[in-house]
Amino acid sequence: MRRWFDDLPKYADDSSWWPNGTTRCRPEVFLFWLGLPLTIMAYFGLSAFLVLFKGLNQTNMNDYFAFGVWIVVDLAVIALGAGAFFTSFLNYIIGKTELKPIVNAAVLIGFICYTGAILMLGIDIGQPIRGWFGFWHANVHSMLTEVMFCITTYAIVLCIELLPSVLDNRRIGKVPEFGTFSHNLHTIMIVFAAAGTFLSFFHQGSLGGMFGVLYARPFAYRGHLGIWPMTFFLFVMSAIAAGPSFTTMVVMITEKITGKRLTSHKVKMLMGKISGWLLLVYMVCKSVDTLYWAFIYLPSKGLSVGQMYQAPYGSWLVWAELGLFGWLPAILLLTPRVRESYGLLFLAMLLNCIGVTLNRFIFTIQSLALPVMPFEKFFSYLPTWQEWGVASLVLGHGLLIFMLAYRYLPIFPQEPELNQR
Amino acid sequence: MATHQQGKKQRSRADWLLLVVGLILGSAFGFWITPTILYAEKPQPLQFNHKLHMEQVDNGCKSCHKFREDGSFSGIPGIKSCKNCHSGDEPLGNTPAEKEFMKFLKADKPIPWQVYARQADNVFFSHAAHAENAGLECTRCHGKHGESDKLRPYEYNRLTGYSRDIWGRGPIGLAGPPDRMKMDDCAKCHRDNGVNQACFVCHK
Amino acid sequence: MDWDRRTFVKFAVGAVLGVHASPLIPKFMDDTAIWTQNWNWVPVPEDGAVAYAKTVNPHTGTGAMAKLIDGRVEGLRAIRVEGNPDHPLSRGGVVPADASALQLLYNNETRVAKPLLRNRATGVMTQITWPQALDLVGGNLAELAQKGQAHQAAALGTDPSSTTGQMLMRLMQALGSPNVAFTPTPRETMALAGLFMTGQPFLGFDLANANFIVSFGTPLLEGFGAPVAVRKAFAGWRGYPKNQAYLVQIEPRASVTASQADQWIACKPGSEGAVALAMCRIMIEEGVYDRAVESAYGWNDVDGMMGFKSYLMKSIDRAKVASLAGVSLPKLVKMTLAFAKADRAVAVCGPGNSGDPGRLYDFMSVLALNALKGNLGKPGGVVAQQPLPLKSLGGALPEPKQPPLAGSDRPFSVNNVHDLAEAALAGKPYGLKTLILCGGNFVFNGPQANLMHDLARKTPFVVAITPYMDESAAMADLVLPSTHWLEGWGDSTTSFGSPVACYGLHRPLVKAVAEAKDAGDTLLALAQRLGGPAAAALPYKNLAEALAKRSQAMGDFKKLAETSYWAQKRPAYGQMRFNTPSGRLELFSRTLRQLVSKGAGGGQDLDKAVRALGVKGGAQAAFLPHWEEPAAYAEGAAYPLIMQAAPSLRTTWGDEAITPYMVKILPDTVLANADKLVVEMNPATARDLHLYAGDMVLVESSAGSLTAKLTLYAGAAPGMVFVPLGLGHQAFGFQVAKKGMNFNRAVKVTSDPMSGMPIWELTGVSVKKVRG
Amino acid sequence: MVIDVDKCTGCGACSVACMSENNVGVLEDETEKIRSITWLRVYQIDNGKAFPETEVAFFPRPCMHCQGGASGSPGQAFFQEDTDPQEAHTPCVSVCPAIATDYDDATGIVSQITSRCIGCRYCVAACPYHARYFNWYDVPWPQGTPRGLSPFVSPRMRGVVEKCTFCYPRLQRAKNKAFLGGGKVGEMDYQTACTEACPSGAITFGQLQNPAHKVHKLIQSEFAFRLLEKMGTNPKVYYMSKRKWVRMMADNHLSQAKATQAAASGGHK
Repeated sequence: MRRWFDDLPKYADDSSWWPNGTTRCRPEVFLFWLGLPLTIMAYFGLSAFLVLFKGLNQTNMNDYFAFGVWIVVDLAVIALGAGAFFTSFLNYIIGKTELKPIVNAAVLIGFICYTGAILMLGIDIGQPIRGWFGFWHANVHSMLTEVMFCITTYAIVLCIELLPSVLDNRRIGKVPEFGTFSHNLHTIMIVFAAAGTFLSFFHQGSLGGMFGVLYARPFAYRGHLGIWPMTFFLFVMSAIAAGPSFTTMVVMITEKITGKRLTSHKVKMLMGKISGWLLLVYMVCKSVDTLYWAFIYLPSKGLSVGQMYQAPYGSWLVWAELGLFGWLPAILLLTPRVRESYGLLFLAMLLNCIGVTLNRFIFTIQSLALPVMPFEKFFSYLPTWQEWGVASLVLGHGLLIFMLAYRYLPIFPQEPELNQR
Repeated sequence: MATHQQGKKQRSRADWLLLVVGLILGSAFGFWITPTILYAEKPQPLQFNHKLHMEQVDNGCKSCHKFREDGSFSGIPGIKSCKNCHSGDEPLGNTPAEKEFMKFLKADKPIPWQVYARQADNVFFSHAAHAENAGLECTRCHGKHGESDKLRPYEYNRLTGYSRDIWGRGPIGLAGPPDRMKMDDCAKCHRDNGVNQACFVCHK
Repeated sequence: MDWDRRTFVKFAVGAVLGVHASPLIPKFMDDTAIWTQNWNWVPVPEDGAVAYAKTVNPHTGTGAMAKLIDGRVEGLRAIRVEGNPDHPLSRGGVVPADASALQLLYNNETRVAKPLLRNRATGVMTQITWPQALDLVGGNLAELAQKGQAHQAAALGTDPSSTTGQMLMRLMQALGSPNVAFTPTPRETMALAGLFMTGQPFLGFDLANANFIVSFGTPLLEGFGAPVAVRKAFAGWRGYPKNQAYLVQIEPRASVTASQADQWIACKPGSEGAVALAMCRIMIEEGVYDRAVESAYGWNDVDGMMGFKSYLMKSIDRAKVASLAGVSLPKLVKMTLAFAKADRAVAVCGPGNSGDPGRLYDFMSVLALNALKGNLGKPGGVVAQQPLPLKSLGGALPEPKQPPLAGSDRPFSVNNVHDLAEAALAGKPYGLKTLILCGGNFVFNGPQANLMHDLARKTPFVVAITPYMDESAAMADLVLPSTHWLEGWGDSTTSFGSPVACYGLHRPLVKAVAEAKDAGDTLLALAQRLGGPAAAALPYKNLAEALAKRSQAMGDFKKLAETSYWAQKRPAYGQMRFNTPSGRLELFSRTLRQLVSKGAGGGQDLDKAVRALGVKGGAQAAFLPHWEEPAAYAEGAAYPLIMQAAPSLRTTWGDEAITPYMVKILPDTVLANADKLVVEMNPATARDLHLYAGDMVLVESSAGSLTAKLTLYAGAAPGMVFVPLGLGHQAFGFQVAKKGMNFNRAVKVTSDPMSGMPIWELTGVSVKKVRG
Repeated sequence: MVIDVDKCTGCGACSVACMSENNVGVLEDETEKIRSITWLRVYQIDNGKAFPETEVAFFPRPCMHCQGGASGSPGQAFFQEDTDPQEAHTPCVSVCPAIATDYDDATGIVSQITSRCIGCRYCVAACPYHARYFNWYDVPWPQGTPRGLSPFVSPRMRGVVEKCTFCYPRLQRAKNKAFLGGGKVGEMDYQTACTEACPSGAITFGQLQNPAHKVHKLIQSEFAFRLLEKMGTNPKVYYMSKRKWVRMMADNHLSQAKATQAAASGGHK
């Protein structure tokens, strides 16, 4: 007698959807692991519901910390997602085709980061249903408007860039129209890569500009080059320095989890080298900027560097950001022997990514923590569980999308070749 | 590929016709839904004959829609204002609307008029600035309301709750006053006449 | 033509284009944009004709102007309370209590709308009608009167000089009860000091015209008399590039007054009077006093008793006083000389920081200092107010047969709620059966709140006449709703310290809540219900009529009501009239001596009698301005610290409750962590006690306690703890209730020597850390 | 606006008058000062000295209605002088993505239109005076209290930013009256609620640039100063005090940097 569940394995057999020449874990194992992102998403869902329904009083943000962990995470993931545009730029426009094996992964990670960031921003504002006023009644002078426009359009560009990978799925690709469409898309991808580069350059910069223009906030304010404050350029630089590292890191983590080789080490080393050089340039600029800020700008406002760093946001932050997570990874990444080692390369990239995250944290939280009026009190801020819940969205939906994409989409063109038995 | 192209050629004319049909239907649907579904009617508590009253008074609209001493505008007059003329216990005329009105008068109860030109709460509109300082006629924004012999039904937007007069009765809604009284119209007139357009000129 | 996918796509594209060609999309976008701006639960206040009506806030004495709006649908309502620029004293200014008065007026959750009867066992309140309510009170009182127990009914009010207060007195007296008592205020202390020394009960300080002001521990800028009037004077003292007047504040804490003063002399708590006397002696020694004072009665020794000068020379050594008060002697001398030299200098006494009525001998000392300065009756000095031209509500009534509960053991007494409560609770000479609380929220305001709480709990029948469901109403058996001052009639008389007499009248400006009645009208209705002598004593239709009768001399009542005030044009400058037995200024008070000697003989007896009245200095000092150590010093080692209030106009001053807006603007050095009262201590004192900022502490006196969070303030005198006033309500809605603790619950009230007035300026306390 | 710190007694009448004028609500817990909406907040400062030298003073702080762009303004930095007028503008206005706030050149007042505001709080971050407040909560209006609300100021909803408007609706009504009477809005016709309420007359309000107005003369005084002048925000609220320590407290000074740093770290054990 056949039992009702005997057929289940047949239905659950999704091997025909797997990318060509690859193997994936059994469906039940996959389903089991899907539980992890789904749990995170449930946590996110509960937090988001509370925040949307009861209001932002569910957070620990306040009139002094107008921005909190959400903006930090937003800025960080957008910086880390910069791998997408910069790798595409190098691959499609500069013609660094060596990077081809990792472009898809970069775009996917970018897509995850950007969609996550947009969703979080939607929850972060006090009037989510009016969020679109930024477009409807846009103020062209605001850096935030620029960010909103660029992020949204770039997210659309990312969707388009990601589309070929989806269409190249073994089953979907069999539909003739989709196949043709995908092919056509590939040929014009350079246009989107260019558009993406342009948009990204501006919003990465504008995110930095957001802080650099706050001229009444001495911690954040920076001098201008043209109409852009220095932070504009620093943010672009730090993002493109960290983006490739993050992309490569995610690939490396995936390799470790799946036990497969997904890209050749050469590609990773190249990514590391690119990261390293960019980071070096960034660190030089950032150091000059910091010195200028600390010894010329601040004193002109009657402030000293010492005042800028007060417990719990002490001066250890500078040393951490510039030294341990700045110069150190730059030097490491530029050392060929480090790049050759899988572990050390990973470590250097990790430091790099932590560095950029720390930078975003400092600009968001510490800029606000510093009281400008001498008689104001100094406050510190700790997020609530609801804030962590919403912030974990990127992790949850990132994992989910990445797991699905890895299982079904040909993200890693080198995979079949590298894993031949 | 070849068959596809062939098929396309064969059917192209009829197909394009359908596109036009779709266009017309879609557009008709849009034009139908915008006023019909979007707006609902509320009855006025009483009928009111502006024309008749205008014949009785000597200062036009301002006889009842007065400026107060502090420069503010009274808007729809309260029942106290009505008593200036309707002072006795007996109706002055013999319309059914007035009989209905006498009930409010006797009970000294405010008449719950639906206000056609009611703006959002955050709007500060200065009648003094427009009617006195700029010398605009009431009709510039309110049209020929003062010449009507009965109150038209009050229509309001189901989504926003505001009177239909704000967005205007024209199908496209681009007419400008007196058909429409949206912020864009205010801004346009201010722009055209070189009047300050800062937010706080008209918002509170 | 086949209806296949491609045709459908074309049709769909056409339809989509068609929809876009219609206004649907932009219209829908636009409407959505508008919809997102509508939050239906946000109130939309109705517009209407604006009108202003002048009135006077009886609780603060501020000349106010209610901004009224007459809406077409919602009718007349008040939307703001502003200052009345025409009012001669407050000239348009307000204090927070005025500006937020509407929050007490319009709050259905805290107002009493209908008479309520409370079941003592269950605490459940039920609505009853006014006739039922009046029957209940009337029946109760009538029964007592019938049984000859009328004296066992007592009534407490806030202001004996108001018309409602007068009515309360007449009603009780007509009923046969001697027990009417009022909130003790510095007006009484000042009246006594004035009577004893000058024969004038209504003395004021001409602050606006003074150019050198020495304030003895009285919070000039945190609540003194009519707070706005004082501030107006203060504003005149300031200027650029130099101040117009020199202000010296003598008190233990770096208060607002102390900080805004040109000089702050930090003294030990309770030593202010001694400093005043030291200044007198310095002036005499330096020869910089007005020689006219030498002709005062008691300048020299009289009848073999010490005169003022001898007393100073014998007991007030400048160095000793300086060290006792903890002030620098050279500074004190320098300041005194400047005071003596200034052309319009005045020394000011008044309520203490804790809001108590002040110590009689301190007031007398300050008056003596002013006399030495020679500023009595002069511009910028001490002036006598013209008595308000108010008529009596009726002829004299027979004195009740029973002695009053409080003060019968004193040669003169001011009937005050505290003494009455103490005596009634002790049952000496008898207990109470019925208690009428006419406003005042005594269960909260005390002065010793625990005591008033016990009184309300132990008295079998308690009636509260109040606009609010306050702490007193919550304990009453019967709650009778009265009007808020913006919706009812009432009056107020000259504030403490004012140089001119000023009468305030408030009238109904908006419709009263449901069935609320003016407190006066309730008393009249009660009198009618009782009939007989009560009705005869109060033959008025309503409060307005009584007010009209009383204020007859101030001109047309209707006009007066619209003007809202009557004020003496200018201070009475010129030689002050001394209505004393000697016809002169009396530095040795003959009046006082006569009053005391009435009960006792001379010599030994007198000394004994005086000591029985609490005067430690004995008969030699009792009739002179002199200084005695505050009782709080004698609390012993168990209560090593001294507690004083830190007053602020952001909390309250007087009997009205704190408002939500006032709670909102409290800094976190007053109220913190949602509901924690914050008390202040000097960092050095805290160190000695091993306490840190942020600790929860128990402040305990022999009369009660409170728990609070500790804050360290360098401006607080060592050895003291400073507590904010007016917090810790259990009533008045979620915006006010359960925030902080009531200062009056930790206060220990003592009797002022001689006058017997309750005083609570300083309380001996212990402070220890508790968990919390 | 000119505020005389030497006259201010910190009573809070201005703050309360402001709230009642502008329909500000009261939450159950208002001790959380960093979320408590007080358009005009009265800051207490002290001279930091020990007993008995301690002295306190008050800085009532409305919105400064910064104009920006004056001397000492942003672009003195690094590469070039900032020429973009938008950059040299009110700190909060230029950052708003939805034009919910603007700077009126005619009056110099910085507006805030709450129904346009999307609640991104970028302006809150931009303001060094903490004059901008976000509605973290729905305002609870206990039953009956809306009767006391003013129709001249629209009550706000949750999730938007609000701030002091220099009682702009009062100017609107003053203008109304002037239009009808044919006159002009005089100095005393337009006064803010806080100015009127202040019992010691510490606040003076008028047009800074109008020589006939009192404020014009007051700001010429050597005792007049502004908060954070070095930041280049160019605020329209001036303060006055004869006391040097009060004037020093209004801005950051390198000489004091060490002391405040020590105090701050001391206060955060």
